[in-house]
Amino acid sequence: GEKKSEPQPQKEEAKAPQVTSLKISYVKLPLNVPSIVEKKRNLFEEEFTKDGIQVTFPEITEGPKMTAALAAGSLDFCNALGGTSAILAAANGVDLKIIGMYSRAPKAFTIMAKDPKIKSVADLKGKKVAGPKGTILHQLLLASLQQNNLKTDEVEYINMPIPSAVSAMQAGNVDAALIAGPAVPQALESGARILTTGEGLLDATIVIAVSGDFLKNHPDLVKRYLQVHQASLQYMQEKPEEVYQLAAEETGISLAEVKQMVGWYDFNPAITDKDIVDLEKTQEFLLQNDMLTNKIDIKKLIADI
Amino acid sequence: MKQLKGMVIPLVILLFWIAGSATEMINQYIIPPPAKVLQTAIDLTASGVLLKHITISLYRVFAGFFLTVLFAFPLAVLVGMNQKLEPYIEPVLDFLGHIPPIACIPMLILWFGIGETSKLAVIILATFFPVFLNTLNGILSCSKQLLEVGEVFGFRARDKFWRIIMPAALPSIIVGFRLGLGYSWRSLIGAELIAAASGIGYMIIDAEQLSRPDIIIVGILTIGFFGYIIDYCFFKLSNRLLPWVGERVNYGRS
Amino acid sequence: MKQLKGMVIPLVILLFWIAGSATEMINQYIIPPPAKVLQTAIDLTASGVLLKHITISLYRVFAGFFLTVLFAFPLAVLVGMNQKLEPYIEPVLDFLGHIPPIACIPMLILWFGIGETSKLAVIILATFFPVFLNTLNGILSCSKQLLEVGEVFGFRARDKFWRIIMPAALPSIIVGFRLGLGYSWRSLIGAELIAAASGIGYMIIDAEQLSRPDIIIVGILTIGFFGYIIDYCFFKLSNRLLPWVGERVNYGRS
Amino acid sequence: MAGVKIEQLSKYYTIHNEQIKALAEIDLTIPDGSFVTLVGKSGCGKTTLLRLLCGLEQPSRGQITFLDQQQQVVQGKGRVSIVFQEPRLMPWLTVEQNMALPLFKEKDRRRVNQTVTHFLALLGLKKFRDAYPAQISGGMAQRVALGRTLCYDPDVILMDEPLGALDAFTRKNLQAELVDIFQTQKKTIVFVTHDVDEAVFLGQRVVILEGGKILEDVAVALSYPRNPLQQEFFQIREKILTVVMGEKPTKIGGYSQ
Amino acid sequence: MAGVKIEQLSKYYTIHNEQIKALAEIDLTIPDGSFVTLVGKSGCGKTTLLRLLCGLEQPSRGQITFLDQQQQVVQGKGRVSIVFQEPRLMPWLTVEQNMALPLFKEKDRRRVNQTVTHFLALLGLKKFRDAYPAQISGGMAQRVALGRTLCYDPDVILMDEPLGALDAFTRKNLQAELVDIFQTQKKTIVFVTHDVDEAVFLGQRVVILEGGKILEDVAVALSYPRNPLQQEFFQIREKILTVVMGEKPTKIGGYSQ
Ligand SMILES: Nc1ncnc2c1ncn2[C@@H]1O[C@H](COP(=O)(O)OP(=O)(O)OP(=O)(O)O)[C@@H](O)[C@H]1O
Ligand SMILES: Nc1ncnc2c1ncn2[C@@H]1O[C@H](COP(=O)(O)OP(=O)(O)OP(=O)(O)O)[C@@H](O)[C@H]1O
Ligand SMILES: [Mg+2]
Ligand SMILES: [Mg+2]
Repeated sequence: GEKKSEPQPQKEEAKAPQVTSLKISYVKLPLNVPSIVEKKRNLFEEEFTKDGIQVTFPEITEGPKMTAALAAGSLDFCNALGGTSAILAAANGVDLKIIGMYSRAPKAFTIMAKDPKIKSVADLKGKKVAGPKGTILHQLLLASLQQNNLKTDEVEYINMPIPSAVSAMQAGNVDAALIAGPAVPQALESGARILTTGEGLLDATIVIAVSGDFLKNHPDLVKRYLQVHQASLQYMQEKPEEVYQLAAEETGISLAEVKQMVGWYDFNPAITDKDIVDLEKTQEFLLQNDMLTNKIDIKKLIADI
Repeated sequence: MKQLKGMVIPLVILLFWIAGSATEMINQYIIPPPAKVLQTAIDLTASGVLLKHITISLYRVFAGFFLTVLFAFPLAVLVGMNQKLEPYIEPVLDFLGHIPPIACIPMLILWFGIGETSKLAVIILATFFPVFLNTLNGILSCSKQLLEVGEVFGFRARDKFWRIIMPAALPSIIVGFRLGLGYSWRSLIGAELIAAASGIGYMIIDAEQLSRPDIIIVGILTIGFFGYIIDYCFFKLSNRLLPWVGERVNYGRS
Repeated sequence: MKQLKGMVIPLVILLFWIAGSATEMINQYIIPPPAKVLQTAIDLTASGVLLKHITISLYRVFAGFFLTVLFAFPLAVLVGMNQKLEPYIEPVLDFLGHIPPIACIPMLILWFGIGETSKLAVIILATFFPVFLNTLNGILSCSKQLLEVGEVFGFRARDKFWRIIMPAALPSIIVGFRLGLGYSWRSLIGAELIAAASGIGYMIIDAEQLSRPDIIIVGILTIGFFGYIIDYCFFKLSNRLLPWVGERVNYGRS
Repeated sequence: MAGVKIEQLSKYYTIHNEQIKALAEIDLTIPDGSFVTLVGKSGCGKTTLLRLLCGLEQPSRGQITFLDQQQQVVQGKGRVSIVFQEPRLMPWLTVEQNMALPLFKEKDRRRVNQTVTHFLALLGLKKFRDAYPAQISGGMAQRVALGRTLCYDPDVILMDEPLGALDAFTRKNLQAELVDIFQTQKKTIVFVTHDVDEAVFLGQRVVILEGGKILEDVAVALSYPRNPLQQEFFQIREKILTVVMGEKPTKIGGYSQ
Repeated sequence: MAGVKIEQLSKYYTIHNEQIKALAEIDLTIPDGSFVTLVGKSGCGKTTLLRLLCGLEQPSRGQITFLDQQQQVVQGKGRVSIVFQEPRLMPWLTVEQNMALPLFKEKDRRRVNQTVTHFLALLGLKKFRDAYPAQISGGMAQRVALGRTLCYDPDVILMDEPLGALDAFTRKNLQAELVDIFQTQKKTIVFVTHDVDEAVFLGQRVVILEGGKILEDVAVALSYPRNPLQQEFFQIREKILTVVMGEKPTKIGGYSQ
């Protein structure tokens, strides 16, 4: 957006400092079509520049860094923050509020294996599984083990980022990998198979969060933000072909794959009771695995706009 | 001729790569065949993406390196010339010298925001020590005999520094600068982890998330190539400007 | 006395930290108050977690650094003593010197698996160049006058190396080793990104993922502290073993 | 211009826990505009004395005062400089640049050039003005070092065997030049040499050091230019040699020079 | 043991694009077990000749052959070593360690110790065996350098002004010692000096260099130990001085030494 030099008349809340810029995190992966639409079609700029507010889209993709930036005041909106990251940050004292759901995409999160002998999650007993710790993928592994009546320590879990996990699986160092996003089709192509997805196990909730301070001082801006988000969803519905094309260009994923993958995502921003239950399940998972020590009330985390 | 000799080892590696890919000895999904990497390189170049990334990274490397020199060099001179300061500053620097800049990213964001400043801070943290320590060593190693010459001709500290210490310390300083430049490039990945939307480090991180090893390899080769070129120019330039450095082994007899 | 002087700056920083936290000038979430960090440090120490992490990291740093020296030092000697090799090897090393080891992790996993080998490889990649370049510079800077002395007393290359070049190059080599040690510590985060379940780098990564800045700070302080201690011992040891290095400024008159 | 007054000057060094008295309670007055030569055995403290005089070392005891022509104490050490025993040339500068080094503050580069060229010619180094120190012979390097200090043109010139590495021919020439510089420019010169002939040929006084003490201070009351074949010259020379060589000079090496 | 045959030896250097003929077609035979002294003006090529002889430089033209007592060519350069014009001591070794440096291969450390102690005493350095080079005087450093080569005990000893920085007393002593070493151990010695007295006192032949050429090769047919007060000694000395100083020696500096 362009910078406006003339002072803007202050419309509301004389006590709060005037907002001159909005920093909204931009996460395009695994396949965050609404964000892509918002950024590429300048939806936020259209909404806010008329008030002299400059909008920027820092690409902070890792949850912990996003919450750190939010706490540092370098970020106003976490547009697509993993449920786990939101809970961990909030529990550790970051003043953040969930103002909406970004997506639920159980199918986008998978456990994959290359060894043909491993046919199901049950075959993972005594095997090595690699993937990022404390994330939805980790949660998926534990949930699926439980579903298959395996104990947590009956597989050897190895913590590593997704790209390394893929590499380790390709090299035969681990038997299965926890994979999400564009790495999934890539791995499929190389002969790996999906053992299970999150479907039926968890919802893989991604949320939209804002700093508590910001929400208190500028509830109107938050409201307008959500309206823009709605508008981008609207646009997605109206012109799917154009949107898929846009997403394919932005992510480098082929159009066909985009079309295939987009079906896995539910972008409805409304926070349902089921979402809250899922977030609570996530907190439970973190607590059980010693990643969280103090429990918080999920409901208090959610701001009703 | 010298350039040709330098190509021997890369060519051997390339041959292994081609052979390994053809015989499928090398995993195609982690190290794609040369043809594919070449194609990607051509595409990225043609579309101007690579140029955009390398331009912004070049700017960051140069700015970061320049700022590092701006901090590290005078500090090394200060400590080297006033050895009373050393016990105050050395332990602190020594302590800092072991800390991974990546671990400090949240703090850097707190202090410097998520703009260019934090990125430059990461580069500076990664680059500071070779420049500092090598400059300091160069200064401290300066022959006392030659310094006494300055002394008896009424040189002030400044004159001694520019006319005796600097020329004597140059080989060390240049090593520090070369190492520093190298670490500037290396720190790009860490720096461009902070909310970057462009830069060669960003390109690599992004490609990693997109599972595009071909792009990663193009990125690595680009960094290596530009790094080498800059280092080469730097080396030639310093030899040109300071002809005696290249021939330092000939000093011996003086 | 000297140790006390070294505490001045850290104490000032601590005071700022305490004051900043008390007045809430410092963001409590990213930099928790000293009391909380201290409590966390005590907890981690009492539970033995910190000890476990630091032990394994110390092992990795030492092993990685030792291997680096094992590769870099002889290579520098080889290139320094046979300058015919230089045009073959230098460009390759120069190229590699700019590449971020983190970008190569997927490849390292492919070649070396996910065990200790890959982790050591990351450390070696991060540590190699200061050791190599400073050793090489030290060797090349050796006074030709003194080398000729060896020549006329029938020294073979080996004798010249051990009896003339090494002692003369030591200040440079020590700078390289100190820098190398520093970068070994710094590379822990990258190294322990590869399938680690322990190590101080892992502890930091983990704490970051779990949003535990207090643990991150304890980790950073631990690295800085141990790094400083080791560096200090290394420095003292080298001064003890090689008494003339500490006093090199006195050589001048000879 | 300045004279030097040395009172009870001592300098101790420690080598391997043993104390070395490099200079022991020296008293010496060098009036402004006088030419003093210092002789003595290797290790007797000549270089140490010069280093103390130009402030490169601090006395362990005693003091050095610089006096002007009116015998007033000069603050600081005035313009004292030294030709070191070793050439100590900057390896990265050519012969010409090395000689111009002390004149770096002089704005008028043409004058610097003139001065340097003058001394290059005087020292027989014109052909080698662009050579680097590694490319010249030992004697040439010594001449460059001498020329460098002459270019600096200090009030008190200390010289530590400046002609030691030179052949008889070049040495004779430069001795004559030094006498000329001394006479025309009224410098204070302290000159260390091992050559007793040279000491007598140049100095108004020859100070003989031994073990850090002044053994004898011999006045040479001859006018310049001196003739070594002269009777008085020969007598002074013999006297000094007897002192320097100890009681029985003729026994050593079979001849007494 | 070895003699040296030098044929048509030339060495050219380039300084700033100008060619310098440091040595021009030198022919010289130094028989096994002979003592040759080299004199000549500063820059005439003395050091260059020694550097070529001990293999530190390659000839531009001509060749150097080492011959044994039966006039057979010795492969390689045999055991030739040099005392450099500068001390070139290792700053990190003590005086004693510097002297022992060439003997590092010798297993019998007691013998090394004996040799070193012998030469330390001979050179008057016993008190300074534990001093570092930075702690000793210029003349002492030169003696250490001389001692180092004597410890190495080569067949052919090249010496580049080894006594240049020494006082008359020490110098006389060491000249006598050198003659003794030469006579008892039958070494081949090439000795550069600026002191014509020294050249005549030591050498069986005095070779005078000028501008890279041999100007004259004067035989000194006197038996050791020589007496400078002797008529023949004085004549040879005068002859050499006349050659070195050019046509009119008396005009320079006012006296002819
Ligand atoms: N490495 C070199 N490069 C260029 N020129 C050199 C080099 N070494 C010597 N020369 C030149 O060769 C000539 C002879 O030098 P050499 O050192 O042999 O003189 P010398 O007789 O030993 O003189 P001195 O008595 O002053 O030591 C000189 O003109 C010198 O400049
Ligand atoms: N830095 C030092 N540390 C210890 N001892 C020193 C130091 N400098 C000089 N000495 C000692 O002081 C004494 C006098 O040394 P000095 O250099 O003054 O002798 P000198 O008269 O110049 O001898 P030469 O004629 O050999 O140059 C010597 O015994 C020397 O070992
Ligand atoms: Mg002296
Ligand atoms: Mg010479």
